[in-house]
Amino acid sequence: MADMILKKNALGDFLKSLSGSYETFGPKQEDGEVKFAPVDGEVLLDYQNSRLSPKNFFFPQSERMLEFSADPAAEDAFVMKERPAAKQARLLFGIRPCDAKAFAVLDKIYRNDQYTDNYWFDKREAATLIGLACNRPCATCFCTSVGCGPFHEEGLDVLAVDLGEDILLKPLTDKGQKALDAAGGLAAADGKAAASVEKLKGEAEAAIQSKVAVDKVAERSVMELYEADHWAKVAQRCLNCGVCTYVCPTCHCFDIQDEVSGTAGDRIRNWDSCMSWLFTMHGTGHNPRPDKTSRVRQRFMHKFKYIPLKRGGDIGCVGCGRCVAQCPVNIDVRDVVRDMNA
Amino acid sequence: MDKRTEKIREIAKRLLSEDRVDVVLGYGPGTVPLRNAPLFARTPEEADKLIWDSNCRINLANFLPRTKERVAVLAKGCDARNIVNHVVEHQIKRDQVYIVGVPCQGMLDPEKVQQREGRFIESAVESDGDLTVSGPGFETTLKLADVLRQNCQTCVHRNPPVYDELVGEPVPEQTDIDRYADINDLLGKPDGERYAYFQNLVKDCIRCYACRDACPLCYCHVCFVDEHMPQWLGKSVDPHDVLTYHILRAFHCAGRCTDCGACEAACPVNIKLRQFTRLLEKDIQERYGYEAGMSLETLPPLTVYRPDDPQEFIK
Amino acid sequence: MKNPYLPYPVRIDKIIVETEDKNLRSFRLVFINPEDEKAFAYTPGQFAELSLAGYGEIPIGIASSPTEKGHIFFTVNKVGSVSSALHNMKEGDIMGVRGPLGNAYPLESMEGRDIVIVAGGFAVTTLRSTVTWMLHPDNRAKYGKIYFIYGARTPGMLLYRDEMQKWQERDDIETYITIDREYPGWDGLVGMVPAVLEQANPPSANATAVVCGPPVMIRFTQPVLEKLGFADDQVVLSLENRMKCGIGICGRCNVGPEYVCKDGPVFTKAQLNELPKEY
Amino acid sequence: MTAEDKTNETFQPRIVTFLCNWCSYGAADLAGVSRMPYPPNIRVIRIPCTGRMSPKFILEAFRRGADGVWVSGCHPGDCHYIAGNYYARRKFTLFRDLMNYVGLEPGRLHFSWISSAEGEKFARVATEVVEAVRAVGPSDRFAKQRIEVA
Repeated sequence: MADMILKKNALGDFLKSLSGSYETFGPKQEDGEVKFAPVDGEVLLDYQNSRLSPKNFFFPQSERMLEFSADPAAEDAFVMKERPAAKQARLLFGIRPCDAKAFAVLDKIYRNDQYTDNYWFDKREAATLIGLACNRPCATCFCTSVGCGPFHEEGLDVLAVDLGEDILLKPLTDKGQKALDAAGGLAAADGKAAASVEKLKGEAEAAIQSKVAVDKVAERSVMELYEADHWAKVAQRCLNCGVCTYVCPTCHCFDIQDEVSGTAGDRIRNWDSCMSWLFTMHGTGHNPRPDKTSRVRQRFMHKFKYIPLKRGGDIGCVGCGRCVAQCPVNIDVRDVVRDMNA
Repeated sequence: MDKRTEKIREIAKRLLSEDRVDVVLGYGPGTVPLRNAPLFARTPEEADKLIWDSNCRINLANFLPRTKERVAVLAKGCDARNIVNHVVEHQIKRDQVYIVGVPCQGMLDPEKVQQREGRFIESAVESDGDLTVSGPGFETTLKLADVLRQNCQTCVHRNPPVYDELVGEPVPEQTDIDRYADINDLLGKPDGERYAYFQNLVKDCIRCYACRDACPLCYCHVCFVDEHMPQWLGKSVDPHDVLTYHILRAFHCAGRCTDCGACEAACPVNIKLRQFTRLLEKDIQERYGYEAGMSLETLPPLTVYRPDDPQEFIK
Repeated sequence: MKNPYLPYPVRIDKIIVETEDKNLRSFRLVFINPEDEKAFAYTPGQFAELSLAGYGEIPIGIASSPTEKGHIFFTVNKVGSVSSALHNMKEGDIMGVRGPLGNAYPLESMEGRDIVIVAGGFAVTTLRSTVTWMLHPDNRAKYGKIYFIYGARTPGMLLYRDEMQKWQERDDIETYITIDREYPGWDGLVGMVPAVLEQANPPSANATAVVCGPPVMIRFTQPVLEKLGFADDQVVLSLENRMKCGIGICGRCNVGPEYVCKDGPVFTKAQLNELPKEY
Repeated sequence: MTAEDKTNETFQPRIVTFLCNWCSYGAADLAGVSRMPYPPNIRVIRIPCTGRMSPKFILEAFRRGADGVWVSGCHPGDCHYIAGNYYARRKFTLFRDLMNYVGLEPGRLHFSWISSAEGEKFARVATEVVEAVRAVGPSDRFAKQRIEVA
C-alpha cells in the first residue's frame, strides 16, 4: 500500500467517482454548522470539528432493533423479528482522527469476549473511513494527552492530509486501498510529500496547547479515585443535563424501548445518558446513583478508569474537546482529569 | 477590572465574613473564551475569584430549589424575577436568599461571535462596550451591542425588580422595543406554514433536555418526559415526540418564564426554544396583564382566575 | 452475525400465584422452537431478559434448574410497567426470553465444600434453582453438607412451600424455614434470617455461603457470617441493577468497572469490597 | 384509510371528548334519553372536572390519531368544586393559543360549557364540533404514526 497524491482541485471528481461504489458522506456547512452530509463533490477541508460526533453513522440516536406484529389475530403476533441489516457500503470522507479513534474505542465496547453488537458492526464493517488530519487543532483539543493525535490513524482506512495544493492519501487497510483503487486518477506520492506530512504533523501536535496527565489515574485503585473529594466540587455546578454525553464520540450507553402504533410494533434503542437519574433507577424506587455527585463521577470514572481497566488500557476519551466547548456550566474534562491525577 | 467585579467581591466577602450567608453564588472565569462558570464561593478567598462580564448568561436561580443553605445570589433582571418565582412557588424562602441585584446591559451570544472564527478563538477581552477576540493569526474587535443575545436585545427588565442590595446604579430600561415582532409575523402566516416552521425549528433536537435542566422553572422531581405508567411520549428522536416535548415543556413554563434565555444558551444544537415560550409570555400579557416574577405579592396567572376572563372561543 | 438482542419465542405454559398478596407469580415457559431450548443452556444463578413485545424487557433470575427439562421457570414481583404487564398475561400467551445471561454461581469451585444458602423474601428464586440442581442425584455427591436457610415476612409470603416441605423431609439437606413474627397457624421457626443463621451455626472451615435477599437482610447477615468464621471470599452474593442490554454493552448496570449483567450478577463479598456501592 | 375516506363527505372523524362528570356528561345522557340525534363520531371520556384536564390529555388524543378534541364542562360559576372550570379556562385559553401557534388547524380543538340540563345544547354543539372537524379533514400533523427513526 503506497501513499497517493490527489490534486486538491480534483477532490470533487475523486468523491464523485467514489459515489458509484459508495454512499458518500463528508463535512458540509449547514445552517451555520458543520455536519456530515451526503456529498456530491463539495466538502469542507478546513473546518473545526462537527458539533455532534459522527457516531450517529453506526450508532444512530434512535434505531429500530427488532419489530413485531401487534395484531392479536396474526400468526406471529408479538414474536420479535430481526430487521434486514443495512449493508449499503458507505464512505465517510473527512472525519477527524479523534472521531476515528473513538470508533476504535467503541469497537472494543460493542464486542466483548461473549457478545457482538450486530447493529454497530453491520454498519461499521460496511463503511470505509477516509480521515482528514487536523492541520489546525482547536483550543479545546487535547487529543495528544489521551493516546490520540491530530494525525492519528487508528480506526481509519485512509488518512488524508491537506498539503495545500495537494491532498496526500495514505491507505491504512485493505478496505482503504480498495477505495483508492476504485477512485483511480491518483499519482504516487514522492519523498517531498512525506516530508511535508511530517512537518505538518509536528506543527499540529505543537499547536495543541492543552495537556493533561493520566498516569496516576492508571495507578490508583478504583476506590481511591471513587472516594476522592473533588467530585462534590464538580457536581455542585453540574446540571446533570447530559450534553457532554450526547456530543461525546465515545459515549455509547443506550436505552431500549418498545413502541406500538396500531398493529406495528418496534423495539428501539435510543442514546441514553448516565447523567439522568432515571438511568439507574430501580423499579422498586431504589437508586444506586441517587445524586448529582454519583452521576457526574460515573461519566469521568467510566472514561478514564473503568474503560482502560476493562478494555486493555485504552482511555475512553479521545480529547476531541466537544464536551469542553458545549458544557453549559463549563465543567472542563481537562480540569476534572487533573483533579483525578493530582 | 470591571467596577462591578470589584463591588461584587466586596459584597460577597462582607456577606461571608459577617456570616449572613453560607455561600455566594456567582460567576467565575471559564476555561474557554466566552463562557463563564458558576462559582460557589464559601470563603472570602473564593469570593475573590468572582467576576462580572458579558458572559454571565447562566441563570443562577436554577441552583436554588431544594438548597438547604443560606444563599446570596448574583441576579440580573431576569434572574431576580426567577428568584421571585421561586419564592412565590415556595421553592425557597425569601429570607433564605440574599439577592445581589446586578443591573444588566445584556449578555453576549457566543454563537454570534463564533460565526466569525469559531472554536479557534483563543481569547476574548471586553472593554468599554467592545469585544476583542483573537486567535492564531487574527484579532477582531466587535461592538458588544451587535453580539448580544436576542432576548437581551429586546429586554425591558434589565434591573432586578426585587433585591437586597444592588451592584452599582440601575441602568436605563429599553423602551420602544417590539418584543414580539417575529412572533406576530409568524402568527400572520397560514397554520400549515407555522407547523412546518416548528417542525423545522426542532429537527436537530437530540432530546438531551439541557433546556430543561438549565431552566430555573424546571425543578420538578419527575419531569413528564421521565414519567411512565403512563409514559406520555416516546424517548426517540421521532419528530412527533420531539415536538410534543417542546410544546409541553413550553406550556409548563407558561406565566413563569422570564425570557432569561437559559434554555437557548444551554442547547447544544442551537434550537430557538424561546419561540415557544414567548408566544405564551405575549399571550399572558395581553390576556391577563401579567409579567412573571415582577412582584412577590402577585400570584402566577395559572394559579388564579377572574370570573370575567376572556372566553371568546368557548361555545 | 448472531443477534444477541433477539429473544426466543416462548409460550406461557402455566401461571402460579405464589404469595398471599398476589404480587408474586411464577411463569412456566415452554420454548416454541425445540432447538431454542438446547441453545438456552444455563447454570443456576444466571438470569434472562423476559421480553414482552410492546412493553419491554425485565431481567429476572432463572428459578428453574437445568436438571428440570422441558420448561424454564421464573418468579416475578409486580413492580414496574413490564412486570405489571406480565402479571396480566394468561396461560397460552406468547412472549420472549433472551438469555441465559450473567455469570452464574461458582458451582464448580464450590465442589467438595459445605454449602450454606441464605435467602430472604422473593430473592430465593435462583437459590431454588441452585438447591434443586445440587440435590439432583447427578450432583449431590459433589458437595458436602448443605444448609438452606430461608425466611419471609409471613407464611403466605413464602415461595415454593410444597417443594421446601419435601426438602425438609430429606436428610441430605438441613432446611430452616422461618417467618419474621409469630403467625396464627404457623408452627415452624420464627425469627429474622440472620438470627436463624446464627442458631443453625453451620461450619465455615470448608464452606461457601450464598446469600440472596433484600438489602436489609444482606446487611445484617454479613456480621453473622463473619462471626461464624466466613471470610469475604467465602461469601457469594448476587446483585440486581437496572439493566437493558444484558450483555455488557449498554452501560447502565455498571458497578465500577463491572457490568452486573455480564461480569455478575454473582460476586464474592471480597470482590464487592473493591467496588463502589452502586447497587 | 383510503383516499376516498379523506373526502369530506365520507370522512368520519374521530373526536375524543372529555366531559365533566357533573354537567356535560349528564347533558350527553339527557340528550340520549331524550332521543336527540347527534353524530356518533364522539368518543366520550368522563372526567371529574374540567379542572382535572391536563393539556397532556389533549395532546395525547391528537398524538393517538384523534381528528378532533372537545372538552366540555360546567358554566362559569357552576363548578361542583367551586372554581375548577375557572382555572381550567385559563389553561385551555393558553393551550389553545399555543396549539394554534404551532400549527394545529383551527377547527380541531373545541371547548364548551354545557350544564346537565342542556341536552339540546349538547346535541347541537356535538353536531357543530363534528362538522367543524369534518371540514378540516383527517388529522396528520400531530398524529404519531409508526416511529420515524433510522
